[in-house]
Amino acid sequence: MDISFSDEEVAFRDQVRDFFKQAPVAEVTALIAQPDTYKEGTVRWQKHLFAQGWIAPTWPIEHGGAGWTPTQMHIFETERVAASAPDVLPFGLKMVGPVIYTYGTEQQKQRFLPRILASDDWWCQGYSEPGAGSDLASLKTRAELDGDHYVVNGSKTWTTGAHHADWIFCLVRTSTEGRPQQGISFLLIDMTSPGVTVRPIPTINGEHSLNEVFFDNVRVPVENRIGDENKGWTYAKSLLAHERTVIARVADSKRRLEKLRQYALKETEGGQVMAQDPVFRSRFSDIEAELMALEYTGLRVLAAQASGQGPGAESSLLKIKGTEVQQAIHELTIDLAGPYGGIINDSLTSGDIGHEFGDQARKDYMYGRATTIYGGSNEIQKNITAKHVLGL
Amino acid sequence: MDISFSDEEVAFRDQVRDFFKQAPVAEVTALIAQPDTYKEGTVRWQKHLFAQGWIAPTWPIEHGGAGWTPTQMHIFETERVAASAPDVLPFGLKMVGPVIYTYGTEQQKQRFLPRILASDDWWCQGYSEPGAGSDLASLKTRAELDGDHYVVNGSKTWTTGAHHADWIFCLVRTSTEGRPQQGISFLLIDMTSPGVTVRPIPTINGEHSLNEVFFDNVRVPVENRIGDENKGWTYAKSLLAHERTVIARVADSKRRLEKLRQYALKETEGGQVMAQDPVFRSRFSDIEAELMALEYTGLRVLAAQASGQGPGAESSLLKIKGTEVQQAIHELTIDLAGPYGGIINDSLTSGDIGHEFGDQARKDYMYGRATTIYGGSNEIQKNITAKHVLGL
Amino acid sequence: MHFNLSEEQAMLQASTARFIDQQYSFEVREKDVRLPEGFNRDTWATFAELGWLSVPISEAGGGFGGNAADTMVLMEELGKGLVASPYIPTVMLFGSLVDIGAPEALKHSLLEPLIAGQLQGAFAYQERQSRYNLADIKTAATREGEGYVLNGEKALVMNGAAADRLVVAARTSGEQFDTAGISLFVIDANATGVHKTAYRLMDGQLAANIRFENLSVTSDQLLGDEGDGYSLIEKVVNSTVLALCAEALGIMNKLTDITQEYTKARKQFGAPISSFQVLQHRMVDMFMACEQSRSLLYRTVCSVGTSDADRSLHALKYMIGRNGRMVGNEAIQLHGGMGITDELEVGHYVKRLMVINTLFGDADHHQQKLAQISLPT
Amino acid sequence: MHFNLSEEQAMLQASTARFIDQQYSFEVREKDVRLPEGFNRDTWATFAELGWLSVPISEAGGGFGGNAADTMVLMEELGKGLVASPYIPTVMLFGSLVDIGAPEALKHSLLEPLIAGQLQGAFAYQERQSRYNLADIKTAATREGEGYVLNGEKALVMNGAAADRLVVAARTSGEQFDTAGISLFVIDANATGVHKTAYRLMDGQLAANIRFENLSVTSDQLLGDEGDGYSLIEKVVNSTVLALCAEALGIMNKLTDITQEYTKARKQFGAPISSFQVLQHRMVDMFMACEQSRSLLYRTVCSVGTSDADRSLHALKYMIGRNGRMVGNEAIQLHGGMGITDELEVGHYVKRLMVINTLFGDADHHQQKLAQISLPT
Repeated sequence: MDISFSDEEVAFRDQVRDFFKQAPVAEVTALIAQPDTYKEGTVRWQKHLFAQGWIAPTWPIEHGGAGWTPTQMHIFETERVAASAPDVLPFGLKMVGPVIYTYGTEQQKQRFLPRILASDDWWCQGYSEPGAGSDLASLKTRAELDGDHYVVNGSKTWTTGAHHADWIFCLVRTSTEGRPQQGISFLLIDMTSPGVTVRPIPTINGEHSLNEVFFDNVRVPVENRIGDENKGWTYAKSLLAHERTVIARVADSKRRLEKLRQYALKETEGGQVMAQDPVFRSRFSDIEAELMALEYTGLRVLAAQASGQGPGAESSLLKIKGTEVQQAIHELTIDLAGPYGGIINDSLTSGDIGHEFGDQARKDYMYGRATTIYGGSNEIQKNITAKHVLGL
Repeated sequence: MDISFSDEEVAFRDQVRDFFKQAPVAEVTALIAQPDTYKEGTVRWQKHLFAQGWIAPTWPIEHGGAGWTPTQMHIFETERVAASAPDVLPFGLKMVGPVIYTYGTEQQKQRFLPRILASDDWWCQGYSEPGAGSDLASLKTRAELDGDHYVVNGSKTWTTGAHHADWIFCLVRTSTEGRPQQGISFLLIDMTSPGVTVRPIPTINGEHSLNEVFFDNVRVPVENRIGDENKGWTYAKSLLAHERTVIARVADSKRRLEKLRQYALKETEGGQVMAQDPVFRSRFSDIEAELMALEYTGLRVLAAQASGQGPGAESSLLKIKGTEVQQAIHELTIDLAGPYGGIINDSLTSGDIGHEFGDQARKDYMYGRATTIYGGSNEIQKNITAKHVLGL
Repeated sequence: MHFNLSEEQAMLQASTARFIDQQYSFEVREKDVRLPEGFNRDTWATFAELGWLSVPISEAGGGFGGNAADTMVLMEELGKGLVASPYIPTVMLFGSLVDIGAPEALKHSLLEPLIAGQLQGAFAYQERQSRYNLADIKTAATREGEGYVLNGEKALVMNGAAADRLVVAARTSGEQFDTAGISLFVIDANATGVHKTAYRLMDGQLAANIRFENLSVTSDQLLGDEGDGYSLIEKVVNSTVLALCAEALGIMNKLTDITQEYTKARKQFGAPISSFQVLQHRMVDMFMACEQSRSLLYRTVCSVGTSDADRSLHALKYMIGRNGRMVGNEAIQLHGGMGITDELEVGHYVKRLMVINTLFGDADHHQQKLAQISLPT
Repeated sequence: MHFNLSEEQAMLQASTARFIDQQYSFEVREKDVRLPEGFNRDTWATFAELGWLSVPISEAGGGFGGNAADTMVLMEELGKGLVASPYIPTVMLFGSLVDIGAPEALKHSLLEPLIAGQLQGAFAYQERQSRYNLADIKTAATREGEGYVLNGEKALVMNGAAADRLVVAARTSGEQFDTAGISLFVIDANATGVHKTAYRLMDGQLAANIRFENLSVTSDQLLGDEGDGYSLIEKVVNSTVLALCAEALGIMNKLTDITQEYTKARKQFGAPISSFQVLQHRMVDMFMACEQSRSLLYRTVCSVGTSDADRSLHALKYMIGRNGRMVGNEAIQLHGGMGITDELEVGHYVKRLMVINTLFGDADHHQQKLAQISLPT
């Protein structure tokens, strides 16, 4: 029972802290905040990390990673959030990259990995379909072999960033025999292929990040298939547990809660700061305790990983509690904004309207509803836990 | 939309209020509070109501009832609780009595109803079995015909007051054919019959009210069967919805909440009364709002009854919310008692120990856990509502 | 004792429901709310024709003289239809203030066109710093000769963009948080010295910050007595809160209904998701949240004018805020990914519900007001 | 960074688990707790033999010198076994106070028999009116010559019935709620002038109200400096709270386990009730409540002596109180009727959990203490 860092880890932390201090955080954050320059800012930031050699810290060194331990990764994330620096996009670096270096051919590795590391390709994820959400394995987008190509027909949905993407990694049905999981293959599809169409899905926070992607007789070379035909489910599944631990976003919640605390020291009613409001205090401390616990739940998972285990079923717990905490923070923040929790700034400034964080609180609250739905809804996570952890 | 009373109803309310003012409430309450004199006090109180003609106010006049409207019944209950007067035992008066006058033979009516009204017989209910709780219809206690008697074997559990009872009304299995509900008969069994044994079940509040009742070749005359053989489920079911509205105990919760409020004005910490404690205030007002709503939910059910409808499926809502409110009051009361919430007075007085309501708060909390279990657990009520109200 | 509607109320309910059913589909609503003013003037004219604009206005004011139950019936149906209209600011706030506070001549000159659908109003009460404190007013009306000069800024004025006339709450005496010393003035929203900054709320409707720069007003623009505006505000806000709660309940019921429909139609793992027990129980929870809120709404309607009135109203706004959030969140969650798109109606209902929670005190605020009644400090 | 136990901790855990498995069935517990003192002296002797009584006592005091993690390991296992013992009052409170506060000679004369299992102790801190305020002390120790005279009454003294010696917190100066002016005295529990009224707590263990009537004490019975007792109380109470939370977590895990077992065995509607999705999710909630509590317990153990210590401890006692109630209530509910009988172990575990919630501040109390750190008034 020891949470102290080794001397090497302390030195590493200082190095990371220093890096963020020097990095162009404010500059890229401003770019990322505007829809028009979002992509530019994201790529610039990722290239900055790439130049440092830290773009894919957990990848094996042989594939261009830094080979960090889970503890180093934890230190990096903590410092990143403390510096309010942006996260990298997960689709290439955290999702398809590891699948390619684990299950891909030598040729696939050489073709795709360097461009992922350099952020030359923008990737998106094609898993969910209109009829296959929680029940992912029931997906219907089909790929039929025609010579040395697959012909892909169907559609994918909730595809974050598809409108920016160069490539999409997809689960497609190559067989209808056996259990639904058995006939699925993992394909990499060039978004510029004829027959690929992207339709924006407007979301309840008024912004555009999600899309539907349609495939109409799209020809995909067989060499773009990862691993064996009909084995795609296995490759995809290995990502899911990892995705859950990412979704928990504990460090990010800590930063948000601290920001909320600062707001509460300024927001007033009847001349009294809201930090003194009894109901606010109850709700705040309730979240705080849960988050203090969650931080250590995360460390426990990390410590298990460091000693070669997991992330296994306990990732569901992290996902559930992590997203519940996020939503509780969103709720308390929008409530703290009071009557300003319902406004849309648009082109007006906070100064014009008269409130600092109401507009952002609304966006966070609304989009934050998705956290308990995506990555396997929290209901699905509880089913998984009941079955695989409790054995019910 | 009108909740005012008619002139007749106002006059009736005054009469009821007057009756309770004159009634020996304190005397019987003291008797009922002690295990040794519990039965004596209960019977004395019921005989007092009987003398007034109010022992079975909703029974038809022809069977000895007062023929009150639901509104009159509501007025009576409100006044009774305001006067802190005891309730009557439901088993004879609210359960088996109505079954007998609705489905019984003339002979059964003449034999049993007068003794129920006069509280000369103490009844208990034999529905649940060790293996049949939520799934009541799976009951196994069997009654086999042998000439003009049934021979009953099996056992019933959670039988409140069986140790005081003269009679038990039972659901027994007379056939194993068809759906489980189809082979059940409704029998009245004399508790002094050879082969009947009562075993006390100690409960977590340290008191004795529940029992298990064993039947070992108990011979029951066929004339003690209500209605047709194998139709007992129908007769029993008609009671269940009614039982749920009784369990809600809205008027009783109002009185308890007011008592809690009074306690909070006296209980102190650090020299400040707990009524000023922020968390106490939040929890209190939360319960208060729910109860204020529930009072009107009850009135809505009542108004529907008065116009000839129900109580139907909405009785599940009353049962769920009513018991949740009761438990919330128990929880806040025991928490208000602070360190004294864990004590057992036994033969010591509150003065000896130093606290007025801690001991009672503990008993209420512990026994109150049963309210969400009995009368069809709240989970079962939600199943019923999902199916019969929402049509899911 | 009964909870039936009167014949007139039943007719009002039927006519509102018919209007929504026949003329106000979700598509129409979406088009209406995106108009520059956040509502459709033609729809408003229909409101006038149907007589809805006169419902809460007294007979002396030329209205229908409806009571709380009448307003409730209308607003609940408008909620079910997610009708985008300035009914709250123009009729419930501006109209009622004029009705109870204005001298006869002014009253008729404003309420006649209002009831006819030709005048839009708004009530400028809160300021940037006010949050939910109705007495937190810094905007000053300084005596000057026979009249006053207004200076200051009002924030979040509902319908402030489209309003022809405003009622402005300004301080003629007292300190920032005092309830005494607040006066109400009817002003022309387009007068020189009135500067508006309009923006949308998340429900698509428009609000504005309105700044007054040396705006001269005369004594006959005063509603009620000088310095005595707070009692008028309280009265009108109370009936508006009840109306908003009725609207919210309509929304909550609608959300509960469409969630049930969606889960019956949506299949996963080879079965409609409505067959999963966990989702069933949560829809039962939504149903119970609606029923309990309805009971409290009825209680509040029945308690108007009694000693239970304030307590009921605080409990109601608290419960509507809390249960409304629960119902809204569950509706989105049970719609899964579809719940977070702007293409389905569910998110739009939720957003209106969220705006209602921020009007005149949210759940936390009213919970504490309720506690203050039962456990006074 | 790791959360593994040290070799010694693992041994302690194993030996405690073995004791419960082999010698301390639920039936034994039920017999033990019904004894007149609420525990069995033979069981206590076994504790002494196994070395458990010395765990938190310093090496200077003749003990094992264990840290917070050592105590945690022991207490969690005792919790799982629902062991009825005066470990908290005798060792964690009385023993630790003597260990850190008593002059050498007194210390050894008390701790040696204590560690050998031959001396029972108790800490008389709270009074009838104190609730959770540790400084709410009216009992007076008045200077008289070389010594003091004690007058007043202490309430709810855990193990007050069986204790041979008591540490009494009395006021030597200051006003009722002052932290300054509190002094601690070791006294003979059977001296003339000490009057006990014993009663049971709902977990079966015994407490007593103890009245002091002109009880003379000498200066060498004083622990620490006169008037400076509060800092000792805080220190010892903090480590005791941590120990109680570890015990509670053991209980919560046990309740979660037996509930899972029960629902797997219990059949209704032709299936084990563990197959119903609603119950599955609720058992997942119980599991998560335990895991989150465990994380916070580990955090608190790791934070001892750091700036995070107080904050962690308040958060922990709050979460254990709140999650413990949830787990206890759900355990009873999922056991159905069986949950409310005294025949199954489930109710007994719940009752001990409830008593722990009332010791040194319940969930609501510590939630507010936590808020006071993050949002100081």
